[in-house]
Amino acid sequence: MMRRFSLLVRRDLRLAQRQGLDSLMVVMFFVIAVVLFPFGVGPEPGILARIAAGVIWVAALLSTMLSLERLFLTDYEDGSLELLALSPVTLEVLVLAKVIAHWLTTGLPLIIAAPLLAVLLNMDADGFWVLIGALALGTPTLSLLGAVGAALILGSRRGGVLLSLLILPLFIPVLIFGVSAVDSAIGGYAIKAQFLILGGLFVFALPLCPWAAAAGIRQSLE
Amino acid sequence: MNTISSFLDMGGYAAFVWPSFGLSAVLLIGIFVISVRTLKANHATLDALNNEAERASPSEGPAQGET
Amino acid sequence: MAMIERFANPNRFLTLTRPLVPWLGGLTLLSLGAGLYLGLFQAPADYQQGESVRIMYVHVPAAWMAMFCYTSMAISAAVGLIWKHPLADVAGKATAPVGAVFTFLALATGSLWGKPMWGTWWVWDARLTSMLILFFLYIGYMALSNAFDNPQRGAKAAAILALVGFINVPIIKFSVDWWNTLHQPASVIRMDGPSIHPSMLWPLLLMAIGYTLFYLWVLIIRMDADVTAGKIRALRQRRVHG
Amino acid sequence: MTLFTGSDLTCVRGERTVFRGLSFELDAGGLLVLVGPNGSGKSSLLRLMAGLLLPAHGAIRWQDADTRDDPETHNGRLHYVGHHDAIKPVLTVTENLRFWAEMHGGNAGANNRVAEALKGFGISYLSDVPARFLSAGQSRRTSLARILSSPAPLWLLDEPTTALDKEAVAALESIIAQHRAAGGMAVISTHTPISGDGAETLDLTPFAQAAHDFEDGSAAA
Repeated sequence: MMRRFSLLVRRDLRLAQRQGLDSLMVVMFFVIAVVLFPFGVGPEPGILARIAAGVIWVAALLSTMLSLERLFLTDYEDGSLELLALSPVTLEVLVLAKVIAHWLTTGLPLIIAAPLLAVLLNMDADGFWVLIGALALGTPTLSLLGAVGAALILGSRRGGVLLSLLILPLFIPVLIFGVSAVDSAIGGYAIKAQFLILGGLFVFALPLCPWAAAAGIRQSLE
Repeated sequence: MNTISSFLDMGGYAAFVWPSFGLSAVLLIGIFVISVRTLKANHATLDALNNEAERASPSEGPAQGET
Repeated sequence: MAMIERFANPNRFLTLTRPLVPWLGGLTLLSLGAGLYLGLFQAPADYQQGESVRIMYVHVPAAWMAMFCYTSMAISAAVGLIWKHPLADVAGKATAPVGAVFTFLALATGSLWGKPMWGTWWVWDARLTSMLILFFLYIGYMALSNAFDNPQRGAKAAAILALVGFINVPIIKFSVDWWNTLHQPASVIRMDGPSIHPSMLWPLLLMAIGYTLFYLWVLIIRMDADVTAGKIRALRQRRVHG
Repeated sequence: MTLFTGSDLTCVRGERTVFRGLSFELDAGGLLVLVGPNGSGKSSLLRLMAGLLLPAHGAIRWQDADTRDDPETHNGRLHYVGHHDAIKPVLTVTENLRFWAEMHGGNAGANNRVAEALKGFGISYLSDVPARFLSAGQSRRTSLARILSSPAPLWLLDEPTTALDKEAVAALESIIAQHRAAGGMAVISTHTPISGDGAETLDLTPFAQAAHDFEDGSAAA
């Protein structure tokens, strides 16, 4: 079981690496989305520092959303998804493998790029590590929830936009606690509660999303 | 609340109370009317299709109309 | 689940529920009429909010129905997915627009009610914000169920979304409440007044009952229309395949 | 006790009843060829056998165990070749095949099983070529080579001969013959005749017609 799990993760990583563009595109979108804000809100450091955590989190959310549509779509179109559903391993495990591969190609690069953008937005220094920690705990949940949306839109007429409409409401709890973790760290308050809740959201999404995504995939193959 | 005009005035909040009730009425009646209209339209099309199927091949399948 | 069930079952459901429709209609109008009469004429004004408290009689029932419809969508989704009951998906798809209308009404009347108190049309109050997110969940459900050529495929996909969404509603509610207390604006007058005066309770209950009956009334009509549309598609498809 | 049976199957896809009351039996070494006009449900029946699609009525059994009870084990017993070739253009032919060989049959001896499979379909020379350069026929052979890349008693092939030249069809026929001789079994839906001694043919037309008659009756009710 684990061997086939890592087999699929390795294949997806090799595909992403061969295609190359994916994670680079996502990080570029993330950077551009954040850099736009000073032009909109004005360069005044005080304002930027105040909204830095929120801007970075919202941009991370949208960047994750960008790459989710193709999570199952390429496999669905070339027939691999059918064969994955027919492999001697439960589909839920394979969905989890796809989510981890997705997180490694999008979530991780975002976490690496985030502190750089925090500097651009003049975020207070002691918010950096908390930002990385919160993103590290939040982005897997985003990938898990996004996988459900990606599975549900297979075979639909309007994929991309529909996916964001379905999934964004479910992202809101992660956004709220992710930003509040960073803000209260900057404000010097305790951040244990936020991290516990972010962890809780992740543990909650871990079993629910592969089940729902697998059910969605099975329906798309009917 | 004896005179009509003071009732309609709603203690100065007329501009909020009546639009709320009005909007509720409009939307609820609206969705009801739309639903009934689609129901009637679907039944009409089904009857038309059934009659057409009957005329086209009266021998095929039992001939009975839509209730 | 026997094959015959796929077609006969909806017909059995329709023959059972069709005669109900006029009764349901009558009861709805009766309870709404009584509720409106009591709410507008008999019930006292609120000493703080004055007459504007009467908006409560359309706002609170709409908010209840918004949640009630989403719950019934989640239940019919579960029944449809677990027992593969064909009518469950029909019920879910028929409920969604009605639920969306109730949610929109709750938002609109909430903002109309809030304007005189807070001076702005929209306040990021915890309940209104949760209602707004619920509205997006409805729109997502309806968009997904219509995004497929095959309506049944859409209904099934939307059912999974309704289930996942329903499980997330308490989490969203909890996080929005937390978020709201974090950024607590100075004074927020409670939406439904300091305490419900008994004479205010009756119209509220009657309106809530009226709204629920209205939902059931429109639900049966919409399900009947959807089953008939299914038959039309089947007839047309059979013509294609000869 | 026949190995692989389907009893009184009814298949519904979307809102259309594709066929009703269909039964089949297949034993070790057997070959079942599905024939019938387009839309009579050949592909649907193959997907039912594979477990991608669940029957609205009736059941498919492997040694009287319903295949729905333990889908993973059933998946381990079969290879399904559908209309799509399931090949990643960025990966080479060997990488594509080794992935499916390991996914289906585990790592043990995957490399030489893949080499055997390529030889079987005469495309060893393509082994290191990225799949995006393959022609339709070559991708089809690569996709078919997957069934040799790891052992499975039941082969479900949906129109395997599309885009294959005569020589490839001959290769496929001999491979199926060897598979049957070794106790394997195959179900093939095809329009071009496939030779195989002792092959049974299942014509789906009557079952598709039964579905229409049923739909006439109930739709008008």
